[in-house]
Amino acid sequence: MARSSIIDDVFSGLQSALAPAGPNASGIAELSWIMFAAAAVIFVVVMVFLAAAILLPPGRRGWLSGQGVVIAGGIVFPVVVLTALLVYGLALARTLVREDTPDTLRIHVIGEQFWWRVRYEREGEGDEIVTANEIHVPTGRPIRFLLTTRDVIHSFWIPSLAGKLDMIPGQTNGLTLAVERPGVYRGQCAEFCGGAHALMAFDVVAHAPADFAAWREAQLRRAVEPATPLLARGRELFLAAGCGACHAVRGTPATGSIGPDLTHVGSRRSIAAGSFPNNQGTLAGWIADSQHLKPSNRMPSFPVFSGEDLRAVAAYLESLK
Amino acid sequence: MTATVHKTPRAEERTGPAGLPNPAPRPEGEIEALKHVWRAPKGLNFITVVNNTYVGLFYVGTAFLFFILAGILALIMRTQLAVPQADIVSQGTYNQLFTMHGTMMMFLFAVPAVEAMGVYLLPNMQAARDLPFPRLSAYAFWAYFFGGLAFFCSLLFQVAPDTGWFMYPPLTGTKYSPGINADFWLLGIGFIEISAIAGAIEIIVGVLKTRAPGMSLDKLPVYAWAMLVFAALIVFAFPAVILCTLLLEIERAFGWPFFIAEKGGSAMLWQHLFWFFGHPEVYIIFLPAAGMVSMMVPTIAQTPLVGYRLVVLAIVATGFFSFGVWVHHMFATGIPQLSLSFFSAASMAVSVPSGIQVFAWIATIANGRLQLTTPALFILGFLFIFTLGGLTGVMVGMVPFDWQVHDTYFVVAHFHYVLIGGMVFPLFAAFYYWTPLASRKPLSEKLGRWVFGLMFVGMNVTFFPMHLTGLIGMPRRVYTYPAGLGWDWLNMTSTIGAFMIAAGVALFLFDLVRRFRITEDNAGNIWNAGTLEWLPSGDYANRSIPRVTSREPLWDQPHLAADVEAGRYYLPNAPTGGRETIVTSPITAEPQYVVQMPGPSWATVLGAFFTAAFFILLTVKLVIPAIVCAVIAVGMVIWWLWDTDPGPAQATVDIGGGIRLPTYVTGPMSHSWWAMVVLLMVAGTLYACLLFSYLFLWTVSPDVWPKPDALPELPWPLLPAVLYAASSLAVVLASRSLRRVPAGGAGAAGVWPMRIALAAAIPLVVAAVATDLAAQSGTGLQPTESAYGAVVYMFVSLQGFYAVVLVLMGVFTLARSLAGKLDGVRRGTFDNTMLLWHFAVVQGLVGLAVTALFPRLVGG
Amino acid sequence: MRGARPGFLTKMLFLNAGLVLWAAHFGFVYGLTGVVCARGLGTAWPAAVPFVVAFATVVAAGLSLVVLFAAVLGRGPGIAGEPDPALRVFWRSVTGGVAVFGFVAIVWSGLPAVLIRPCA
Amino acid sequence: MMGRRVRPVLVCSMLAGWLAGCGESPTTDPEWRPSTGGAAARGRLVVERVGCGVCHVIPRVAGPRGTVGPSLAGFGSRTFVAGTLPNRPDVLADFVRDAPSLVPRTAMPPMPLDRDAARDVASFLHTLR
Repeated sequence: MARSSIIDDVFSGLQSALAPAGPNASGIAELSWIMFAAAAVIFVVVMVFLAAAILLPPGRRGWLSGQGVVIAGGIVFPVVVLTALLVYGLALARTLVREDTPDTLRIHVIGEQFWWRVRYEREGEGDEIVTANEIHVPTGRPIRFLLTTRDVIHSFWIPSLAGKLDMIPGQTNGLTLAVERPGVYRGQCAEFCGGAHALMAFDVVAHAPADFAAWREAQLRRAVEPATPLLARGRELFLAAGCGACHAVRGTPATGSIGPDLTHVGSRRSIAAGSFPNNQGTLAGWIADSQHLKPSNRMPSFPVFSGEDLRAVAAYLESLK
Repeated sequence: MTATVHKTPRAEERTGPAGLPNPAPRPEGEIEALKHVWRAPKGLNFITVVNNTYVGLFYVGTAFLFFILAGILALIMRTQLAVPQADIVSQGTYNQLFTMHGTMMMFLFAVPAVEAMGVYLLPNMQAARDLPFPRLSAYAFWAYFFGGLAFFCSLLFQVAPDTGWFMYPPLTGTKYSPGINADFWLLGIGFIEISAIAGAIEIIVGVLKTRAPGMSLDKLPVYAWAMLVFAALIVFAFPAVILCTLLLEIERAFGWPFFIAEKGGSAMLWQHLFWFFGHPEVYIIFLPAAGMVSMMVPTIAQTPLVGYRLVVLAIVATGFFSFGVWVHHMFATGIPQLSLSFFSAASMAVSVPSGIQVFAWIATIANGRLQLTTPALFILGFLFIFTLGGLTGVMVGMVPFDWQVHDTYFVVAHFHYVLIGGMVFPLFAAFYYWTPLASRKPLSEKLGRWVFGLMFVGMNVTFFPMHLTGLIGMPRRVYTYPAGLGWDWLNMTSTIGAFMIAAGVALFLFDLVRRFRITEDNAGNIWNAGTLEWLPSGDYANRSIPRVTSREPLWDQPHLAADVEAGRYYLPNAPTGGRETIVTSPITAEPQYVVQMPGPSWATVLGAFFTAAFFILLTVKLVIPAIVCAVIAVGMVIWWLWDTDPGPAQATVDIGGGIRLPTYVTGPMSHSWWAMVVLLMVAGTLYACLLFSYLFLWTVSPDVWPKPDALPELPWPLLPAVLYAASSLAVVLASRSLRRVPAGGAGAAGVWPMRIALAAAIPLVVAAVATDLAAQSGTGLQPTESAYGAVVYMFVSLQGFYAVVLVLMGVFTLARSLAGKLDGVRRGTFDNTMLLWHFAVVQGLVGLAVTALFPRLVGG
Repeated sequence: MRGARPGFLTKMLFLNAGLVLWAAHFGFVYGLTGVVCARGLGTAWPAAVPFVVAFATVVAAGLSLVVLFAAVLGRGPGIAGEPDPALRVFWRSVTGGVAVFGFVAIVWSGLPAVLIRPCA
Repeated sequence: MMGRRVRPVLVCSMLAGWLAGCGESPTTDPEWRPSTGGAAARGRLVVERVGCGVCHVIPRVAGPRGTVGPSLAGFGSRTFVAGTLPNRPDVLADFVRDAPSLVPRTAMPPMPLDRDAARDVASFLHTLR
């Protein structure tokens, strides 16, 4: 509950490029710090020159007043520094683009207005996994994201893990990264994609390899059966209201593919692409009034349910762990 | 009439009136005649004024108005972002606010403001009486004025564009933006771009052709160099954005899929074209400001600029390199590494010239003695802010770093440092510095310190924290953000800073209202500057046009002001009885002829009004009224042009010093020929961009390119080619026979061969386009079916547009012949028509060759 | 404007020659890699890209040095035969400076070819 | 499932609340005293964390401003909760944890709050005047 300090915000922020948790982000953070330090030194030197030009007595600033200083400071120095920086930057860039290896985990992320569809390629005998707005990954293993879009341009960005890469119609962009330690890393759409662009976030949850296997196992299962009459009624209402036209709940007649797959929606940390916490209350509010909460998103508000029915649907969804 | 502050020279320093071109005292009544010719219209007619000093001030004022309006939008946004999850404005409104803020600051403030300063300052700095095309600058201003206001008003009706100032498709296509918001941007801004190009042509010809005699390029004020390169950048950069706005508007209106991936189009095509304009745009804004700084620094240090040649070199180099960095905005789009690296290298290169300039200013300050006036403060603030912005600019040029900070508040911070530091601070310095030229009283030095202090501190408080906001994850263009990510206090700080800037600007406005009064008895050279704009002047500019022998003539020729004012230099009168100035050679500035210039006319104001009305009515889909306005606008332009090819008033006139100059020339020496050539460079660049689009779309979607057997059969493309060639030949014949028409001999029978040949050329060029169209549609190709169809029909449509213009110009030229205003000497109108004609024909032939041969080459 | 003396266009082109060379080099290497990578022209082509880029870099950088030496030696349009000494010095130094800039920028553009794999 | 488990407890506490309400003042039990101190401040953070704003407009709370349920502006001055229950801290604390158990036809679902958090929320809501 204690207020986080400025230092915490920067170095352990959920969405901070300066709190790297993988080799891509670390490499860039290192480059950043080197450039910040160099820039600070250069800036101070230029300002000192300027101050000297104004403040030194006329007899003692002659060395600053000729063409020589313009050539030295304006041409020679920058050319030397920038050549070094360019070589360093190119060498770094080279290490950040990697080929697939046999143990690379391939995950397709499809940007949609205004959420993320996530699809894991099948591995071994397992099926592919479809989920939304939350990407679970193992630590210590290369992960290749294959980025596409279903509508407009989005940009996939998890600052603690890597730089951003756009999702552009008609092309597939590949981003390979790795995560060093378990944790939750927040990502967000970085290219303006229309009305609710500000509300298009997601979480990356990194697990130790064993935990990831367990998560994967759980995700492969079909949706749980309702355990109480309330939940059963919720499922009935969910199907009757036509939610299945857009959403899939594997193991039920709901097989829509326009909106997020809800088979395990209750297990996710948030709803509406990282916009709200996930619980029965927020689910109910979202169903009843999604257009007010996230204007111009593609899901219509459903103000049709009675209070009890709304609760039942929300409870059913929350039970889909 | 002005109190120039320079010491009275000792007698031996003076060359003496005997060495000057004209004797004094001047004849009785000469000054009155000069005043009469150049007077500004009175009453309501005042708005038809074309003198650069008035149009320039209107222009600066309007640009400043848009600065304030766009600034208010920024304040609303900063208020919304002060705390997480605020709801001061809705999501939809916020999206309109940031789009309008960016668009207005770029297109309605920054570019017009620097262009406006150019219109105001350049003729004075070069001691010309006006820019060479006064009506064109008036038209450009009024078009911008009406168009800009109408564009801003879209915000009041909640139909303002809401997709960001760079308008990326497919978000801006009809599928995802069905309303008219995007159309407002495309038509409104497309139109203002045309106004900017008009201004650029004016400035290029003005700098190269209307300088004081003796002001060879090595003595050209740095500001004029900067404006020359600025205008060249507009010529080569703006066509790209005109083309992409045109393509997108055509896609939206008629469904031609240039940017739709499913049909072979590409969203990346937009990004290439937009940023090919968009990055030079930054330097289009910065170079004129840097040029102004290079004028002000020597004055405030009271010593010539150190490293003049290096600074010119830096300006030229910036101009070139700025075209090699456009992909710098597309580092995160998945373009292969090696390609990105070329742009990374160019981004390094473009930063070097800025370093040269910064050190040249520091050296100048060290060489002289800085007076800490308000302009000086703003320049020091500029050096501080711009240096920081330049350093972060090098950072974002590094590809991996840019992957993190692209589209975050870090780049928001970076470009505000560059633009506010690099342009707004120099502009405020310029306001303080040059106000004594226009106003009876200078602005308050006392308040100026407060204005500077508030703006400087506010600027840093607002934007410095944003570097960090971006690094810890905040993307730009979000109307809200969650608490708990560490962004809260940073945003609150930025908001506080924004209101400090606003307070500074408000204080400046207060001072402006209190002290700024336009009069002819202006405050004069209160800073003891060395350049020609500080010569005493009236509506006619300088009493006589000096011969220049150095870069700071007022310092090196102490009697210059007095001698100019006494009429001892060139052209102290109005020998043709109309407005005129001396046209000089482009490198050495030797006098070539005296150009007669048009005066005020309602045609410019009304033409601009109806042009703007046409675009706005088209946006709101009132097609019939739009067409009516277009016809009226064309009529106004014809009215305006009718008296701008006056022919020789008299064979030669004496400008003094034994120099007799012709009053009318045509061909490569004439200013109008130069303007036409520059216009053709604009048109050629536009065409090059279209060719690029064709090739780019092919690399993206070769599958929509036809097999050779689906193309028009080979004889088909030859027919339009022959017709094009024939029309050009007819124009050549017309030109030859026109040469044989004696001056004033328009009534003779000898004029008919010319008329017949020109009249024949018109149907030939129309037939060429028609047969080209028939050939393409004969294969069943539809423009809506694929990106290939769209781009091929775009080639044809562009030729159709040129055909319409050529018909208008051809008929106009014939009409002038019939009215007796065209002969072997007075043939400027014909020459311009001819230049455009040959250009359009060559372009048509290139288009035919590409569309007929390229698919056969690659589709075997 | 016309006649025996070089015209405005020639003089201006020579003044800017270093950067015109840079622009030509830049357009060539970017266009080449762009087309080769976008069209995936086999594996042989990308392997050839670094060589072609390096070759173009050497040629363009060499030409910019030629311009630089011409300027230093007082040769070339706008310099040789210019009667006004001040203008001559100006033209010479700007031509030379532009050539130096062109040289540096051309070399910088060539650097990636040896450090970065094409089409990755 | 959750409702079933907690219901007996709720009924008891509700009874206690009612009884207390019959007395002179609800302040006899110091545990239920409305607070403007730490509890209310914690409560505000809880409200933000669980997302009450998805359905309610709540002054001083960052987050969405939902219109599914009633605005909670001035809630501390209201007489009833959900139009039926007395607006007392103890009742309110139970209500925000499991509204259906108190008002069966309500649209407000049970919220994931433990007892302490619920009390904090109630304290916070009572500061809205």
